Amino acid sequence: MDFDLSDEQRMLQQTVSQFLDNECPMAKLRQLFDDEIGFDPVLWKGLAELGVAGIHLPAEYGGSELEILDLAVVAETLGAHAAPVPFFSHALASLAISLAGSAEQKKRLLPALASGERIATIAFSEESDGWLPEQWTLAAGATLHGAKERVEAAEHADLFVVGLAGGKLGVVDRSAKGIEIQRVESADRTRRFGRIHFENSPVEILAGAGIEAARRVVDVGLVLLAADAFGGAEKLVATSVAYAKNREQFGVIIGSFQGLKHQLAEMAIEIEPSRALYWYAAHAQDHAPGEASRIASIAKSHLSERYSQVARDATEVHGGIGYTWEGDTQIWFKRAMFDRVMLGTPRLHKNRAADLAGW
Amino acid sequence: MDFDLSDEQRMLQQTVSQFLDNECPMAKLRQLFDDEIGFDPVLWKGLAELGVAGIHLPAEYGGSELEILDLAVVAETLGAHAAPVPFFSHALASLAISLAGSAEQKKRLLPALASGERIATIAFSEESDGWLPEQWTLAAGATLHGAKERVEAAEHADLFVVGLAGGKLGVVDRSAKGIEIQRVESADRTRRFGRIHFENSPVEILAGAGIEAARRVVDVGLVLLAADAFGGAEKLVATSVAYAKNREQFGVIIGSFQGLKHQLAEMAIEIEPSRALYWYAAHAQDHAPGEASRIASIAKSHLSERYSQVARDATEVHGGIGYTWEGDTQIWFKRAMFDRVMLGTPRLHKNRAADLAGW
Amino acid sequence: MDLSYGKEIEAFRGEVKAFLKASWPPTGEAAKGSKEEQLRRFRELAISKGYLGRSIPRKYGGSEQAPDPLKGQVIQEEFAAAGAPMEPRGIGMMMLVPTLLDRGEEWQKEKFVRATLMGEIAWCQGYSEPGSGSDLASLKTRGELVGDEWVINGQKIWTSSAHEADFMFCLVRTEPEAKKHAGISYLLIDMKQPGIDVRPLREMTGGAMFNEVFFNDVRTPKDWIVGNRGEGWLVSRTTLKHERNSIGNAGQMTALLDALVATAKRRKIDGRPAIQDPEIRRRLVEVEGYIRAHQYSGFLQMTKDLKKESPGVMGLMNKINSTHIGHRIAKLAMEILGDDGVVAPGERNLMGAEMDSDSTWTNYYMATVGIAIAGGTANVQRNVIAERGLGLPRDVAADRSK
Amino acid sequence: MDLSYGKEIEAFRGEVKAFLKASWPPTGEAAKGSKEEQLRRFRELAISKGYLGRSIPRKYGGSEQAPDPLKGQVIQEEFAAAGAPMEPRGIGMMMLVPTLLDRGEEWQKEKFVRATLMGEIAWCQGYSEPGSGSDLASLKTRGELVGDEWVINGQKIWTSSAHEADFMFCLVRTEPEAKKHAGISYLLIDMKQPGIDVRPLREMTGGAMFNEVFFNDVRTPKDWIVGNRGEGWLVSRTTLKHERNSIGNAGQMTALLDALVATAKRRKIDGRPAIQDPEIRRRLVEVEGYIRAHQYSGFLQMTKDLKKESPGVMGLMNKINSTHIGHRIAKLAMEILGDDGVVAPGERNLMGAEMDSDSTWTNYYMATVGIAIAGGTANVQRNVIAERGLGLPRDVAADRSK
Repeated sequence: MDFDLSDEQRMLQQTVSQFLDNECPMAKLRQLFDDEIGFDPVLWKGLAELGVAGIHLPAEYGGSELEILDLAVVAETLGAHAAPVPFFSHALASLAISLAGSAEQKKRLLPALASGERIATIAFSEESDGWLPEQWTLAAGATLHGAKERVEAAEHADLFVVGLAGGKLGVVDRSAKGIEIQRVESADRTRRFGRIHFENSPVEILAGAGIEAARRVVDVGLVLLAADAFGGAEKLVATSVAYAKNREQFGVIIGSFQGLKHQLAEMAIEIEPSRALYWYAAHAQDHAPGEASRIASIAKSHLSERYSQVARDATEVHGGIGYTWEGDTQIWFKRAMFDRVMLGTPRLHKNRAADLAGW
Repeated sequence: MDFDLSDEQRMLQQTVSQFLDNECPMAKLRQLFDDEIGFDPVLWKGLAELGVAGIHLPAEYGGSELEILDLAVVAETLGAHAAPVPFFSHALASLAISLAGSAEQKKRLLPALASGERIATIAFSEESDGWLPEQWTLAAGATLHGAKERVEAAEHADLFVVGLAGGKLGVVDRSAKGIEIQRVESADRTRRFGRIHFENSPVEILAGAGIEAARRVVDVGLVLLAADAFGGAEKLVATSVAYAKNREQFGVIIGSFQGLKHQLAEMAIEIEPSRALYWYAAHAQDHAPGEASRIASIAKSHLSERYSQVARDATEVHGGIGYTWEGDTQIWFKRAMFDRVMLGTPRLHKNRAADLAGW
Repeated sequence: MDLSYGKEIEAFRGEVKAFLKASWPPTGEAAKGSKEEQLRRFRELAISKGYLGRSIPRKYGGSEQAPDPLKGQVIQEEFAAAGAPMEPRGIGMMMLVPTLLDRGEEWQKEKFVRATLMGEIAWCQGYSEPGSGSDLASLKTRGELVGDEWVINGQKIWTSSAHEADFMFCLVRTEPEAKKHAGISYLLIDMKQPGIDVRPLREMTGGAMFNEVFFNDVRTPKDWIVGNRGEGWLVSRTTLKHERNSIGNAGQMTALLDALVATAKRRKIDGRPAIQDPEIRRRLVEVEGYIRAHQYSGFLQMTKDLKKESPGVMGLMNKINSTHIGHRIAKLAMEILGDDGVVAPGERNLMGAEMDSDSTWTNYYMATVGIAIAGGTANVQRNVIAERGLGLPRDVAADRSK
Repeated sequence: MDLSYGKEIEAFRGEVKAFLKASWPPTGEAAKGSKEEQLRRFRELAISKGYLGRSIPRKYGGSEQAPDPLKGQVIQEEFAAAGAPMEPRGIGMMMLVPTLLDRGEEWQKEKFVRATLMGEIAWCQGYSEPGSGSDLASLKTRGELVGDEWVINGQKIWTSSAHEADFMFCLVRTEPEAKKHAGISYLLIDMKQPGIDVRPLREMTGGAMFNEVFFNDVRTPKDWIVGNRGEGWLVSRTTLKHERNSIGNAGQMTALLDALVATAKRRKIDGRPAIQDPEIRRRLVEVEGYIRAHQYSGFLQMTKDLKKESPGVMGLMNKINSTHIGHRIAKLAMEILGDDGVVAPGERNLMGAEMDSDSTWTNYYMATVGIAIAGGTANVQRNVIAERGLGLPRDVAADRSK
């Protein structure tokens, strides 16, 4: 038994972490956070050069052909750094093409995605609660008419992988006609949202697989969100502990007040064990297909709820500064809001996990 | 505005409290708790002599004709003392007769109940979730066939007020034929349960009022349970604080550990404000009929949940001794279990309060 | 128990109503001149009737009424119903005036109290500093007596409305050799002078209710000090003599609950209005239980006030209790918002018209964390409840600061 | 990441399986004699194969195997599957034997280790006293050396199985002039002697797993001491050298969740099976999330063990984490029981056949409070996590005990 990361996975995390420390330090992160657009192509390109854009894609198209766990450990690291990059949506959109595309489509589309040269995103959600393939209603014809909500990186993506009625997947190019993108202000400014309207927009269907491909894309997405949540939550515990060790009040390091110590201990208890939960959920995507969907829903609902709460706790621990825009905590607080909603709220995924258990 | 108890109400509480201090000290309470039957007629008689059995009954039948708030403040005091007496069920059963009985029935039945000479109890619940008048199914004829569950003091009551289909109320005498009482072991040994089977048992219907009388009986019952819960919960906070002030560990009074202090403060915060909640709910029974049912459901669900949690917390504060049969905490812990279930769980009453709000 | 206000008070209510009907909004002669002049005339009239400035002596412009929480409550209710202005809101009336009345020099009272009451001057508070939090003893802003003036250097934070204030009441370290609390004085500072730099402090919601204030050789006259040198900490703790209003906060909570119910009717969950979802319904009732307890507990405290009895431990837990309730409301709101629980926070319009919009709720979801922090963290309050309320011993770590 | 046990271990599993198939239950020659004889023969055989007594040297009756958590896990799994007995359960194997091996005299090891391993003698633990709780430094039971014997007087509490034990390992104050920890010695006591009074200690559930033990001039030989005089506290903290089994506890939790699901299928809420109620379903998933995290965290810790790496802060939180999960399960069970949430608690048969009966759940509802208390309160654990796990400073109050 070896329930741990491999040396390669650790190195991957370390490489990404070091890159972000260097290329996206706090000042840079804040700048992008405050920026109107919030996207830095150079930062994305640098990350892509580390191979991050194609971890999970077949080697023949320039990917590393690694497992979902490899993708997830990168998501954890990006979560810890609150990295303002469209990694999540790009990974899912490219995964969708590699799962459901024809040989020709893969050959044509994947290389530029694996290298990160082009950015793809997913457009799944419609009205409320519309994240799951069974819920998609946008009609799949030669052209699309309708709208998709909560599309991450809508403004800087080159390609949209669109969820269609019957759990089908389609690809729409940014340059296609009839596309209108509306910016949607959301709390998390490290991952921006847009609304996409399609008006007679040509779409190519990914006909190589059925609804199970779309389900797998969603399941992998849930794992990546769980991993992001773990990375962010653990970071908040760490920064809260560090703050408590440094800050003095009443002439005493506040971290020596038992009341605060116990709160910090409880924060750690809520978060720490779930590292193994997201690992297992990621592992299951490749090695335990029978439970892959269910454990993905459990991991996402569990971790996004823990992250949301620990973000509130961490803000309180940081006192006044935690509540300011200038403070760092708020950036993770808002990422927790994104992770909670993206691909469906904890409620939706608890319902799904109960259904999948046959209860 | 005078949102406070009157001097008379305070005195009533004090009188009952002193009586219980004298006549039912801890040793006596424990003896009754451990006893097979758990009922002491002398203790009941003593309480009745203070007027407790007829507080709410008309003066012409020997009662004090006071308000529900007066009844409730006594319930609080009994809750604080964990008094092993059938006050609750007796109050409701006699209230039912005074609300729904004919003049003849009241004249015949109430005097002995107001004096406490005879004990009455309510038999409402049938299968699960059968506490509300709308839920009763036992057919109202000249005789009864069927069973009632969770009847407090079933073994030592002289009279049963039975909830019947359509929200009717009937009275069955203990001596009537076809009655079989089965003892049901329940956690709370200060208020024992029985199951009553009726086989052709003669019943007299209380025909003086419709379903609204039954509803009022239930509402008043909810208030009394809320009051009992407040009394018990506040007592547990007080004993926990007292324990923390006396007990030493690691050479320090444990009440000076900030971790424990904050837990005790939180326990107090959970409980203390709801004294006013149960007061208002009691007051509303006589003075705000429009909101009486709803606030009764809110008070009962709120306080029985707070009581249940504070009972767990208090047990932990008391350490090992809290978990023993010899420790006192467990007696209140189990009363909290009774208060939570009696007349319907918090879930039932939250549903009811939402319905009554027209949501 | 009697939840009516009683005959006497209801008669008083009648008087207030009649007064307001006649006087607000101003008509005829009273409606002449600018808005400010009308407002000033109205306030003077209301003071002359004993409705405003009740705790302030006549000689400083008040109406000097015997404290009466019920009358205070009735005045508040009726003025609110008529949309009539009361005393100016803000920290000046709430904190500076009671402090001056208790500890100020005669000339200070004369100069500042009436003008504050009439809304002619506005105040901001200079207590918190970066890194000082609940621990005022660690303040670093220095004041040095140079000739007839204090020369002040340093920085204050969490100063609300500093950009609109005319003056600041401020805690400044004037006795560098004295330890902690003992070296602090309570100074009054004119905000309209060079050397003062007010910068907005942006909150995580995007709003900016607060400021940072930088002092660079800021000057204030030697006698603009309240109390003696080094007594500032004591002076700042002067008990508020205001007629207490324990009910106000619960009223806000009730309004929030109403807004949440409205939101639950508007939003859908699982394809039907959220208000029809059994779990949401139960959670709404659960929150309502807490709010009702808080609200009636306010009735009880007002009654204790009326009887001049102590509210006991209950009186110490209002703030943390409403913080807890705020957290509960915020989390339930997120549940109801569902997929829109990540919309950008909107304007801080929690009591206004758009109270039930999605972005107001994400705002509230963040603001409730801020509320927990403002004015002393929850842990300090827990300690106060444990020690002063429950009589538990002081903890050793906290004792060190003595 | 590889969740299989690997070829070598699976081969080992094959061996164990084959051994068990051949040896349990005993047949032919091995099945002769009393149950006790059969058991003894089986254990001896299993020891000779290296399956039992793995951490115990051969000369004291063990099989002296290199520590291997995976093999340990496989042995446990296969013995459990075959219903075969392992080492005797209880505190003797768990605590006394590792302590003796580490700190005992040669004659002590010879006399006690083999007999304990073979189940010939049973032990109970004498640490807690009324009023001592987590604070062993405050122990009051006295031992006085009179001639060649210790004469012991005092009282122990929370002693499980004291009525069945042959011996007790016990912390006794032998150096009255020394302070706190320094005055305590670790003595072994024969329980079958006059002066020992064992009384059952009834729990709030009605069960009696524990005892109080009273000593009245109880005697034990001078050399039945482990370690030196006054070193008892240190000796009692000897690290357990057992092969760790982090997975076991999560397995129990999973079994509890299964039982709770079964209960939810059996019980009705609002007229339909509770398992169909959306809120109950979600709460079951929520609890499952915590259990899964705990379970996989156990995998990770076992892996760290195999690699001889530290599990870090995670290793310190298993106990409080499972306590929290227990509370969650207990409260959810009460919700599912509905109107029967007040039935008298039943037998403590949580892992047995009637695991999903109503009275077992009310039992569990109480037992989970007891679990929180047993072996150090949650607050002590929080301190350990904060200080040793997160590196926060010691709090001042706790420092006082130094």
